[in-house]
Amino acid sequence: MAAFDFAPLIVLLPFAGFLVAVGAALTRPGVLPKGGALPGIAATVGSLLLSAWVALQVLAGDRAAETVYVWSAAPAAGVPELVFSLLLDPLAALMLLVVSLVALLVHVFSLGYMNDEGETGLPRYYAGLGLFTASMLGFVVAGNLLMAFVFFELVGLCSYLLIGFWFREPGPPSAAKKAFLVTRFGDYFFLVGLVGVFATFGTAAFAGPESFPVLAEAVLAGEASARTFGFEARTWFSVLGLLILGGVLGKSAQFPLHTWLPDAMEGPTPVSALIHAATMVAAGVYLVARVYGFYALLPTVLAVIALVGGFTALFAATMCVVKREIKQVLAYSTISQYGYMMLGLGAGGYVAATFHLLTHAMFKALLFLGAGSVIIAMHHDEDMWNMGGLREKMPVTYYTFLAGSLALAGIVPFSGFWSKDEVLYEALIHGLAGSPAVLVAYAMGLLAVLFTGFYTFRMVLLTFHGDPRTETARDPHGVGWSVKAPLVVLGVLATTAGALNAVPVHEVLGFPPEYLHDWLAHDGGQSAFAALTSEHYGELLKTQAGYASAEVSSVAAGLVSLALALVGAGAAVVLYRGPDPDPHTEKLGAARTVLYNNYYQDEYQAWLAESFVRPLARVLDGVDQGVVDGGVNAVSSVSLFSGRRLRYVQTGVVSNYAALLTLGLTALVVAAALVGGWFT
Amino acid sequence: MTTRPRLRLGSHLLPALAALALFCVAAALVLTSTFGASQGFPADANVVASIGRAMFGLGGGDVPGESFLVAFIAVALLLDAALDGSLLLAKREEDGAAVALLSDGGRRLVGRSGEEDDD
Amino acid sequence: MAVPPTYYLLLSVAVFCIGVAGVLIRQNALLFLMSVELMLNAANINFVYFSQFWGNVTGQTFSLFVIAIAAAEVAVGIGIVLVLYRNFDGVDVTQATTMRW
Amino acid sequence: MILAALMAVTAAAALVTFLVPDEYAGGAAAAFSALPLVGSLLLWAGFDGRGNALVDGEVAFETVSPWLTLGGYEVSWHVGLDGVSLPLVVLTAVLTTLAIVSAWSAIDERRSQFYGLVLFMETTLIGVFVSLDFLLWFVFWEAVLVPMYLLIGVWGGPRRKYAAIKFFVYTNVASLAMFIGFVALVLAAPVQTFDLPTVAAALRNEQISALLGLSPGALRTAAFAVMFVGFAVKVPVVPFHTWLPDAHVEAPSPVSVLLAGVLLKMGTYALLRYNFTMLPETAAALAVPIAAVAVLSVLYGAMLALAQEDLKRIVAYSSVSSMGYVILGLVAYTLYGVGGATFQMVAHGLISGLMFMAVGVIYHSTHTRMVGDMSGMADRMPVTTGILVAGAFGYMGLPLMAGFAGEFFVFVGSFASTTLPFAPVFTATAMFGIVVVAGYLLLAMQRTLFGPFRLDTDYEVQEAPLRDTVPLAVLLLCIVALGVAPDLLFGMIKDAVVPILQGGGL
Repeated sequence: MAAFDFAPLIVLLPFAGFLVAVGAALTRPGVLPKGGALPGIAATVGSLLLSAWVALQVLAGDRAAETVYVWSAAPAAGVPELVFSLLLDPLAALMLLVVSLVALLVHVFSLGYMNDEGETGLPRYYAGLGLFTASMLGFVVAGNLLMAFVFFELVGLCSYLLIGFWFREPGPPSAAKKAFLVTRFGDYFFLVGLVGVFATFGTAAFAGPESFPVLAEAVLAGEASARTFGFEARTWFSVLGLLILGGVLGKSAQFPLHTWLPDAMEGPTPVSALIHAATMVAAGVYLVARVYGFYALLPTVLAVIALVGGFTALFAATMCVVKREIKQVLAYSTISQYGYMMLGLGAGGYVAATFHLLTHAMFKALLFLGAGSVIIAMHHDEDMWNMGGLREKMPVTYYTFLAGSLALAGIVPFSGFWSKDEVLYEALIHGLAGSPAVLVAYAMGLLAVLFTGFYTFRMVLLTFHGDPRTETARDPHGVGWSVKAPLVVLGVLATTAGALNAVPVHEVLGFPPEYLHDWLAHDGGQSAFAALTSEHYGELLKTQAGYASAEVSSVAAGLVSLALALVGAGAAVVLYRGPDPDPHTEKLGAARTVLYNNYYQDEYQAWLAESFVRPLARVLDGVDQGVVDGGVNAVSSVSLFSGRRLRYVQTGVVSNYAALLTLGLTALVVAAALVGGWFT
Repeated sequence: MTTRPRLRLGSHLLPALAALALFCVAAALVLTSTFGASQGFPADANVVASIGRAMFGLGGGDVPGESFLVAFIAVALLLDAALDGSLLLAKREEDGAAVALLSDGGRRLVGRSGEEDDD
Repeated sequence: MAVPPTYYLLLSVAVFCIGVAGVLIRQNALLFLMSVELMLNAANINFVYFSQFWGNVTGQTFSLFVIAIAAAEVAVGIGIVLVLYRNFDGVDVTQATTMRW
Repeated sequence: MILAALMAVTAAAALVTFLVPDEYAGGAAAAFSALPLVGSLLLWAGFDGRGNALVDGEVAFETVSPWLTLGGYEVSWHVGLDGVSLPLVVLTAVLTTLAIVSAWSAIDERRSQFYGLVLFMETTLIGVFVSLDFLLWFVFWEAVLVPMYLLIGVWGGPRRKYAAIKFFVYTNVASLAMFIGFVALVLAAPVQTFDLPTVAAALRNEQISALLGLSPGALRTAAFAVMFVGFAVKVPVVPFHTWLPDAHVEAPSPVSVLLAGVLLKMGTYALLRYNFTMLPETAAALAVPIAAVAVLSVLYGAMLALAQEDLKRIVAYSSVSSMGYVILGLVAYTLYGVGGATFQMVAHGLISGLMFMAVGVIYHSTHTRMVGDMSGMADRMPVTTGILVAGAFGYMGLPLMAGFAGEFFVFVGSFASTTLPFAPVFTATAMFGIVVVAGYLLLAMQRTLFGPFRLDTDYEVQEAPLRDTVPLAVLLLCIVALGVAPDLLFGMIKDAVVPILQGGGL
């Protein structure tokens, strides 16, 4: 268990990096070389090595779920103890590797993107990155829902701080606010769900016999009882599941809470790569995968997840088609790809979704970093129509970017093809076997493949091909090794990661093995973790959610989606090749306007905030000042008014006082006499 | 101009009704009350000497009485204070010298009443 | 045959009420002082009579104190009248209403 | 005796401070206030109480000596600490010291009187939290108003007289109502004393007699209602909250710190001690309306904060909102609910103190608190901005800060409540406050702290001196420490709350 003993260090190392950078920010500038980047790099290297060690240990069959810190002890029996615990299983180990690897690469890339560009406030930047890395790793190893929520919120904070890094401009602070607020809206539901889980099960642990998915399963099987607040057990669990899903929709930018992600591109590009593509946005999907044992019990919630995912995949992909800025294309594409993961989870494809999570982290981080490289070259101009012909000037960026694009578009044999194909395949087989909602979601996902192919190659062609359309593009700024090295690493991974789980190939050749399936399927001989395996999830899906599988060849399904991707890509090549492509999307007319304005999603949300909530607040303020406080002042004015009138009794004339005294005395004597009976 | 008192009748006399009412009530009380027999002083008693002894707390007077020495001293001080106080009140604020009443010969009083006539 | 107590008391009440009436009717501060003297002396009548009634000199001694205090009161009262005259140009007590309201 | 000594030392410090010349008053007051601070920390270290002081607990540092007898009713000097009151005493001492340090910049006239009054108020506040006899407690409870009235009325802003009188009269009338309610209960109960543990035992376990034509049940309900209203003004609960924004806006920042940080807690502390400890059945019977006003306070306060343009009013209304959670936790009547409410008192005391202090620092530099008058302050005051942002996130309930711990405990407790009907609905509705609070704080921060630098007043803005930022940093550290390790205080709070609940619930 040696590696597991060091597991907390995976989280604490980047946190130490954060503390060092904060210290540097508070002391005089330049106290640390490279603005504090080096401690961060050292910490993420450490985290990556430890993660690898943990992964090896997991591979050897070890699992761990241990309490590391008691946050609030239980003083009496029957009261839940609130703890922080580690859960180290294959899923967590995989995600640890992904997060620490991308974090390391982004730290290195930042040397080129931030340091070489002469930014100020670098310690603040690296502090944010360090805190983010620590929080994200903490989220990944979280062993219960409370700890997951804690780090879920903390990554939101880091996202806020890093999006708003350039706080002196008006745009980034606004985008940061929006990002935090929209995800907070989702987190609200998550928090209600979390509190509800505590109230229902008395625990929020992910693993072990006392974990809430296991308890829920037992309750549904009639073997245990839980407090379901007067609802039928499955109904109540579905409510809880949907509430937790609210947080997922916010964090993973799913419809209708996706609007913050494109705005978040106001942040520095390495941040977009790390937070808004590869890791933080993945937190939502990861959370669903983490508690998949719970969701697999709830067919209604699964259908909702699948529909939301499929719809988001298509919906976001259509918007990518008309965007001008390279980062906007990538942002909507990220939303779309997370839609695929949600589709996969909702359709019962736990492994498929995890696989897509993994490959997407690689190729989308690659694409963002590639875009960052282009943006450096273009002197921070992001408009693709000002680019063109960068292929010759920056070959490393071009070829790695192309690899990422092929993966994104889903062209064989790049990694994205295998994972996206598997997601769609899972949706197809479960959809055909009597789950119409999943089938509809599948259809939307399939259609989105076409758009994905199109916008990906539109982006590649406009950026790198043709003739340079501006002076800047003719003479781009050079990029250094710190930019190229991460691109190469990610490029290799984006190209080859598909081999981890090449299902169609396996079906035909019986080779190579489905590594990822095997990785996630087994409990390593520890029955306490049997409830966290994909085998168990498959069982639950069959027995509890009623998912059956139709017999469809994965090769045929793969060919369909590949064909669609090629059609989309081909259309883009036809339209945008040549030295000076025309802006074809402008021919779409009104449709383009709608797409370019993101279906007016931002508008209605901004309307809700600006034209509904704030005026409502002002009206309430008026009511408060007028009615509530007015009531208070009215009470006081009654006494003031009556006092003002009554004071005229005090004439100031001595004779009047004397007369009153005399009359008063007389009256008193008479009264006393009458009561005392003196005159009888 | 010579003046003599005149009885002015009018509504300003109305407050006196209160005094009258008080008198009526008090008189009714007195008249309905019964008193015991008066004890009186002993025939040969030296009342004034007894008062003096009581006032200085010497005791031993012909007529019994209490000791009033402390009250006597207190009243003495009070008189003293009243005298000083009246002097202080009577002083003019500007020069600090005690001045007589109507030091301006009553001109201001006359002038003021003249103004009132104009109203 | 001694004079019955009722007579003394009626006299005292009458004197007191005349004093009260003076305070109520007149507006001249000096007449106020005189009326107050009447009231104090109404009390003195009672003191003196009841001293005799109980065969005890305390009442008589007290009436001496009352006279002394009346002197003090007049001294201060006249001082106030003086200030009243200075500030309000007259000794009419109904004029001095600056402190009301 | 040690508590009497603590209060005597504080009162003596107040007296001496009155006599110190103005130019040394700040330093002297800070040095003096370190005495009760160290004292309270020593009390914390030496705390050996168990259970609840009112319910058969072992009271720490207890002293009882007879004082006087009123119509056959014993009044005694009875002081002591348990797990509920000790955190509040520590909070008082910490906030007073920090408020005094933060006043070095903010107060520049009549300093010795100012600091003297602050120390005097600390004495009375400690008295409120340690007293275990009703009349003794009431003396301190009322005495708190006097220095606060003067601090607002003398050192306040342009409408200070209005605010001070409103504060004083409003809370004083409320105290009267509460006093009548409690005395009626004592008269009806089979006791001959104002000693709180005795009265509590009688009210919890024994029948009371009819009084003033009210049957025992009706008397309990009426007394509960009157006392609830009396304390609700202090908390404050909507609709009795309107004195708070006025008082905060007019009060100088260090006074706002104490007003929001400690004075509001008197109301919830008293609610816990009196209403919810002594009349649990009545509280359960009235749970729905109380929960309704709690939820109303949370959402209404938050919405009003959204409409404000004055930074201090924003924080003031958000205090109303945050205190609503405390009421919700109390009425839930579960371990996490009541304990969380108590923890939230401390957490909110620290966080709102930090926010008011930070707003005061900005005001001292800019001479305006209007959101519309400035932008981009982060450019000129990075350290202050950083702490303010951290504090704001604490206010929003960011995990691993004290606010989250308090709110989360309350939510867990109230969601699972068996006392409160429809507990999940009330809880979920109240929880929406965490979204609105994020909305108005983020909006205010975006407008004032970020963006291009602009200031509409003619002042040179630069980073605040260390003496202004150090208190902020200390508070922030306390907030984070309590957020990471809530059991530092929550342990003893839970221990003191369990007996109240008579073995019930989560």
